[in-house]
Amino acid sequence: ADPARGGTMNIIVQPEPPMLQLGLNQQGPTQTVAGKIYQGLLTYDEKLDPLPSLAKSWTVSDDGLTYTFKLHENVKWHDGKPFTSKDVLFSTTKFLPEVHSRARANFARCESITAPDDYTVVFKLKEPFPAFIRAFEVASAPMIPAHLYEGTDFRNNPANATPIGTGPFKLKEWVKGSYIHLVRNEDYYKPGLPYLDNIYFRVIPDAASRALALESGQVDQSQYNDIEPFDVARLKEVKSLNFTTKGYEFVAPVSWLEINHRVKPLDDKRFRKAIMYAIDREFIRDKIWFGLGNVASGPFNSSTKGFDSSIVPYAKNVDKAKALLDEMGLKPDAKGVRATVKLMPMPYGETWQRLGEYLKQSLKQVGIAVVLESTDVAGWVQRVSNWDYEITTNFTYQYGDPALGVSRTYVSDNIRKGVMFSNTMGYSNPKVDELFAAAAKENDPAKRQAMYSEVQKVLVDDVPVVWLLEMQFPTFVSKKFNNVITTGIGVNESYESVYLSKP
Amino acid sequence: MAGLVPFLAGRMVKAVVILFAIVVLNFLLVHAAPGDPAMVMAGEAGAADAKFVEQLREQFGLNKPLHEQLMTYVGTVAQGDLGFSYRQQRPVWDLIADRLPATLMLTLSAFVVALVGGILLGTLAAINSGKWSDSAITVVALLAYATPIYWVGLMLILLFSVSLGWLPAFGFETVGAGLTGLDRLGDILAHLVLPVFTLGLFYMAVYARMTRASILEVRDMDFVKTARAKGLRESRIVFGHILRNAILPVITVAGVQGGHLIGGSILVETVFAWPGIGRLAFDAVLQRDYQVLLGIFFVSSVMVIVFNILTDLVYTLVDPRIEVAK
Amino acid sequence: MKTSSGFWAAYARNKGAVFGLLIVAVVIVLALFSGVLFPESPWEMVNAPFLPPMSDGALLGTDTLGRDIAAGIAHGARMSLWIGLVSTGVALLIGVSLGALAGFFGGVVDDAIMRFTELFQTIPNFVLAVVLVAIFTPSSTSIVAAIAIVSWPPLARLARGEFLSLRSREFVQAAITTGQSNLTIIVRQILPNSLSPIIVSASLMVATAILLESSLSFLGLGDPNQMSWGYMVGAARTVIRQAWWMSFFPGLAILLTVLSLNLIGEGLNDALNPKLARKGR
Amino acid sequence: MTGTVTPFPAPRRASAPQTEGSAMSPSSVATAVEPLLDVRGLTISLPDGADRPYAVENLTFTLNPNEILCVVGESGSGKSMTAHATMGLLPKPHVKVTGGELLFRGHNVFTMSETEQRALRGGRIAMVFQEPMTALNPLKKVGDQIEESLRVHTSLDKAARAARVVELLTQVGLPNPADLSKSYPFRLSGGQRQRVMIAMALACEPDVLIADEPTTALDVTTQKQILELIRSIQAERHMGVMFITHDFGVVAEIADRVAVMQHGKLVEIGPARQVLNAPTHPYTRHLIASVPHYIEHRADFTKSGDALLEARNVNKVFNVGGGFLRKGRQVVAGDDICLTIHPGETVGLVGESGSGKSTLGRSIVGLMTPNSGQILFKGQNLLGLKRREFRPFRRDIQMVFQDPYASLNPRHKVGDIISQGPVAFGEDKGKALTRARELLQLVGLDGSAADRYPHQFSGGQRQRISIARALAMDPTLLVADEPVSALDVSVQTQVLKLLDDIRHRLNLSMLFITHDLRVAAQVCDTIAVMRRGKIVEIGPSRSVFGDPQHEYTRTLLDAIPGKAWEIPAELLAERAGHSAGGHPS
Ligand SMILES: Nc1ncnc2c1ncn2[C@@H]1O[C@H](COP(=O)(O)OP(=O)(O)OP(=O)(O)O)[C@@H](O)[C@H]1O
Ligand SMILES: Nc1ncnc2c1ncn2[C@@H]1O[C@H](COP(=O)(O)OP(=O)(O)OP(=O)(O)O)[C@@H](O)[C@H]1O
Ligand SMILES: [Mg+2]
Ligand SMILES: [Mg+2]
Ligand code: NI
Repeated sequence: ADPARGGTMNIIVQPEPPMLQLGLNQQGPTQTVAGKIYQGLLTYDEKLDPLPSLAKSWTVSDDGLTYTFKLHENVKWHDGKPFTSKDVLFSTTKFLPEVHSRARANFARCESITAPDDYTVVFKLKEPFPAFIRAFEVASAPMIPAHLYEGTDFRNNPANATPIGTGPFKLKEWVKGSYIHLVRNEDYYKPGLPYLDNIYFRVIPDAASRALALESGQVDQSQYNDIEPFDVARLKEVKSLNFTTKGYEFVAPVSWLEINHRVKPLDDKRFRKAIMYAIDREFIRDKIWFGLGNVASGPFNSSTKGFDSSIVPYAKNVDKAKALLDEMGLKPDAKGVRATVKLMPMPYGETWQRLGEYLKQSLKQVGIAVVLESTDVAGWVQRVSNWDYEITTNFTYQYGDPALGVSRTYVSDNIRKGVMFSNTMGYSNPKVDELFAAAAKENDPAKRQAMYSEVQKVLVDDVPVVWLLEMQFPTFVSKKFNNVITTGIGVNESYESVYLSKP
Repeated sequence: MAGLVPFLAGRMVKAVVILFAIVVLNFLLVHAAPGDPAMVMAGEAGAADAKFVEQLREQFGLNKPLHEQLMTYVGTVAQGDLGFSYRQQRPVWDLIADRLPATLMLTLSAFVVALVGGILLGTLAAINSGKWSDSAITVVALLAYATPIYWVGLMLILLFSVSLGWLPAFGFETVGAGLTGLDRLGDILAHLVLPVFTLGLFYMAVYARMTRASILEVRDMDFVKTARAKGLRESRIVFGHILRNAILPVITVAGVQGGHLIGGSILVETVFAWPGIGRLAFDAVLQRDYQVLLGIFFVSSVMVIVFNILTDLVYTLVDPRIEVAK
Repeated sequence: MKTSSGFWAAYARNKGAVFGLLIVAVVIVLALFSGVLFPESPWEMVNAPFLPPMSDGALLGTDTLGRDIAAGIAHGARMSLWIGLVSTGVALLIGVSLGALAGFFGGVVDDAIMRFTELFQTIPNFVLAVVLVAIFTPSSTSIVAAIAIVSWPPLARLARGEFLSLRSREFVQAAITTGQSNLTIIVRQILPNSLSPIIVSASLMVATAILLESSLSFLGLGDPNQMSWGYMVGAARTVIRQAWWMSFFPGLAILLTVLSLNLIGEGLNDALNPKLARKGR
Repeated sequence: MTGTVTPFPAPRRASAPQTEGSAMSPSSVATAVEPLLDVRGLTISLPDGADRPYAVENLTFTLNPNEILCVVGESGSGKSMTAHATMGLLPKPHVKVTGGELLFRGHNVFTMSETEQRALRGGRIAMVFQEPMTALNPLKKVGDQIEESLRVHTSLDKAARAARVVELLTQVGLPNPADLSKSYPFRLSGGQRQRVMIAMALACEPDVLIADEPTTALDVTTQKQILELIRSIQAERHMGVMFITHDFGVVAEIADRVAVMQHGKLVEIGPARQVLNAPTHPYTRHLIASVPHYIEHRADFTKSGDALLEARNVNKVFNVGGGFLRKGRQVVAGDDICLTIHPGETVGLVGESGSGKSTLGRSIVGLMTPNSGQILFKGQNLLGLKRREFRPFRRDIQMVFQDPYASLNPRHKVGDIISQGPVAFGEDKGKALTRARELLQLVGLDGSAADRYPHQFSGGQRQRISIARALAMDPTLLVADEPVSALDVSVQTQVLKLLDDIRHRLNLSMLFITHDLRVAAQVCDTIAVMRRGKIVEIGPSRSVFGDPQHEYTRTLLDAIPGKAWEIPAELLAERAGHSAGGHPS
């Protein structure tokens, strides 16, 4: 069928985003909704190679230091003002460095950012940083209207409540606790686009309710964790729905058991290896995540640049685990307990809770007794970031490039108390630090790959964390809609080319 | 009711004192928890550096000493301002006001259904006491009383939405249907049926049991004998004499529970994705959105107090012995 | 006062109450012997996940991780009863002490205690319980504490009422005129006489506490180290459509237990309150 | 249903000989005049587990027009059950009429349809209950409650009904009937409520009025008015009145005929003069002998030594109904009270309900603190003493309470109850228990009673236990607050005798509080009359009763029912021979 204008799409959003100003908040739901309102300079395909967005073309100098972007010329903000390089400069030099921690780190690498004309922007780096090209996706560097924010208190700007972007959809109405209504941007710079007239994001707090809503056709799309893994198999059978796990290549999360190296006997890599051997990650994937995901071989997600496919993942081996513990001198006591550890599952839903329960039982088999601790999100963040834990579960996004999303977990200069998603384990290996630092500024792809391969081998032997799965998120989309998941950004895309099949 | 004004004034003073105590108590309680909203936002953003968290703290006023925060908070509440949710970037009152109608609609409907249904069923059971209809009502009431409310909700969804497809299962209205006027009302009512029934069922059971017990108590009283001695019809004795007296304790309990329905609706709002205050409260707990949480506590306490005052007023209407004021 | 045989006769006249007692006895036996009946930990993944009831080796089926539902119910009985009993005990301790003081001393003491009680009654109690558990992180202790904290005010009011009316009863005045101390009067004279209604409401409160715990678990605020019925329903509600048995059986266990406790409460009420017992039912 | 009201124009007293004759041979009544009610072999059975199988057994009597039939008998004898059966008001379903018939003007009420019975109820047969406080619906205006009756049984329109309500209220002697009809019951006094009940009963001009102890809950003065009201209305309308009471004074005052019941059986029936003055059945004789006699001829008390207790200018004001931000009503319960009690003296405190008798008694034992004044015990002021300082005096001053059912802790054994006081004062538990047994014997119970619980005793026995408890402390002063008001007359006599006996034996002083002047006359050396918190007259019994000085005292004495009737001397002699605890049944 040919794309035709018209139609309304209902998408689940859960939890409800706190706000839609993407520069100020980058929670998952915010990205999914605001990704239709705001835009970045680039977007990325499934291989994570850049695609044009607000920038229609770009060049990188051979020394890897100068990035020049050409902007589309007829782009307008939702309030009718033209989008120019002034807005890019404002966003990348003032707004984002002030409020967006990832962008702050990326643009801090620039020696200068300049705009030779209204539609050209030039980034000059202090030293080579090949990952820089992957820092321009809508959530990493959303473009913010300078005319509304220049010279204001960004966080308390009244415009935050009425986001103005350049995207194909505009915010019409937000009934808190109920739905967010986006309407077609009639002045979108690509003629004829978007196709859809309306997008409703519906807040449905209960997981079972979400599955039913999808099934009954009340909503057309779910993403990320909206559908609990056990519902996935059933929903896959529903005739009216398409199922995919694509579109998450950019975030590419890897989950793991985060281990506090400051606590004995967790500081001993034999102990961590024993844990690795004690658990059956296939079981975890199949029975807890219901087949969603792949066993992670090491720190890199296989879709992240620099992944080394030659690494063999650990396999369950209770004898090896016991041998390692014996070697450490941890003998079972009368009850068969060699050591007791506290596990605080991530409070992000029931699946993680189930995982905690599974781990408790598995580790019991090798003589490690586990006490489960429970927290809520706030308590969890506080305790993990302040190193007040023994073992927890966690996952992070890799943002396409090891320099953007992997190294932060393992390098020792990122051991920062009070900061979440840093090296909260307290793992420190000079070799690893060195390899990550060198690889980040290596322009030669082959050399870079070699360094990344080596760092992966070192890490897999050190087991700073016990990797679990390369996580996959299920996306269900009603078969009525086409062109939905097209890039590595997936559901956070602008949906400019999504269209409704004529019945 | 000449005494109404001083009565209300007295109650107001008392209410203010209680509310003040509640504000302080809640504030301290909530702040006793580990973690703060800045932490949560940092956690949910997926990446955060120290500057980010610091900025948030400063913006939320979390870097000030606790007693100062308390003073500030009490001060603003005294001015009728429930504060600002930085997390949600909106004034707390706006957030609550958005959700309040849905919750009120749910809880008040459930309340009315429960009260009317409960009193009717209880009366029916009491006047047929010892017969099968009494036993049936008693058993059903007991079951409703003993079943977890969320379980009832899930079962109803399974039956009426999934299997039979008669009623919508989630939300407040059909989103984007563009309905207006009566159609919209009908749509909302259809959405209301299951949650109201779920929430109301439990309370209906409570009131039915209370009414029954109360009638059995009252029907042995002397004045009922007097009414019989007058040669009145049984129906007149039941409705004109017994029920009116028997209903007093039900009113008292209902008055207390009416105010507490907001709390009870958390579960129902979760199961039915009802965009109400209970759900807002639960989310606020998890997100440590202090300002919102305190606001909800405040509003629901006010509800309880209002309900109590209303109960007392109703009581004086029904029972001439209680005088509003001297 | 009734003799104990009279008590049992009055109690046994209520058939529902006998039924309730029977069920609760079964639950208690289940709780006591859960370790013998199901020696494996209820968390143990003993079988394939999602086995329906009556399949081999799993009488009531297995859950999403292949844990035995029957084992969970047996072990969960322990937790549910424990939470119910302990939190009721704590609530009784707080409520009856405060109520007794308020009712016995009256005046300023009464006023202060009742205002304090009112404060707790003004905050919607389920919200308060949720907040308390969330804040102090879910564990059996925090759950018990939260349930007790939201449950004591009615008991305090009840005890106060009883003490208030008993305080002016002549046998209490006689105790005062014979020079007995306040403590003796409270504990020896008044308390035993106020016990009947308190026992009745306590038995009902156990039921309410079990329900409350299950509701907290439903919201994911249960103790992660303890198998409880509330947890089982809460964990299984999401798969209710694929696997009805996972939430059905523990739900049924809650329902039956709560129902039985209510029936027992009614039976006790009939037996301890002879005026009501005579009434037709 | 049964046609028009048939008036019997003969004057009340004139019909007496006729009925007197009929009582001898009931069958002859039918020929002379048709009885209104003819009860034949009425048997009412009680449910299993009750104290006896039948509430009423094989009861036969008639009620004629234009007469007052008094039904007497002790508590539980089946008086109320008879009345309720007549009205069709037996507590369904467990109490049932299982035998006999009840004819109203010749029609058997028990075989009538429910509709017919309803028309009878409140229309032809009306009833007044004992407890005026609870017999009216608290939530309905009294006028409406009366009107309801009219609505059911007459075809009057609204205005006519309203007029009739006012007329009825006027008839029963209520002030401001128009306003009063719009009042709620709680605003009326007990006497007023009982008048409303009577108005309600009279609303449809019934043929039969059944009054179940209508004055028992009222003060003597009020009782007098109500009795007069009932008698005048009865005479005016020639009704048949069945008047249930246990008070022989009341019987002597109003009865034409008397029926005596015991344990559900009718033991004697006959004209009032005959039953009162020449009772034949031993039970009737026993009852009459127990009636407290108006003036006992006792020796004057001679005061000796210093006053044991002296109350000086005691004042007590209660604030009722006050609250937060509200001022309540003030009730004066003690107004400048002065009173002395000498060793060995019994001072009687009499007066009507609410006059402040208990307040004074309780102030003396330290259960209540007056606002001002002094209470000197052996010269030491008890007021203003702290709890701890008061404690030594507890041994000297003890109290006996009114309600034998409420004054003993139901959860403690009798022995414990008696010994708790001494134990609290440091006595050895075993010794105290031994002493308790001795005391039980002293008050006429078996020592083994110590091992039983209070509920295993009758009212009279419990009151003995209460007395033993007070005595266990070896008091010198006993405050007895209406110690016999809750007891049946025969038991009352026994307890009074016991008190009198003990006080002589132990040389106790006593403050005896009662509202029954006849009782006071029997035991007190000195009488103090109280009214609205004030002692209006105080003096030796003989002079207060024989030559009352204060107007109010005279009113009180005047209100005592049945003064004209003297208990037959032979029965008084019999009474002297009664031993404590003995009972002819
Ligand atoms: N509702 C009832 N159920 C069972 N037995 C009853 C009931 N009411 C009264 N009785 C019993 O019936 C008998 C007669 O009671 P009734 O009330 O007629 O006595 P009474 O002569 O009116 O006594 P009183 O002077 O105390 O009013 C008593 O033995 C009493 O215990
Ligand atoms: N604790 C109290 N609080 C308020 N008012 C009281 C209290 N006790 C007694 N009164 C009032 O004081 C007045 C005198 O009461 P008191 O009990 O002394 O009367 P009484 O002469 O013993 O009457 P009765 O014969 O009814 O026992 C009454 O009007 C009563 O309502
Ligand atoms: Mg009676
Ligand atoms: Mg008194
Ligand atoms: Ni005798």
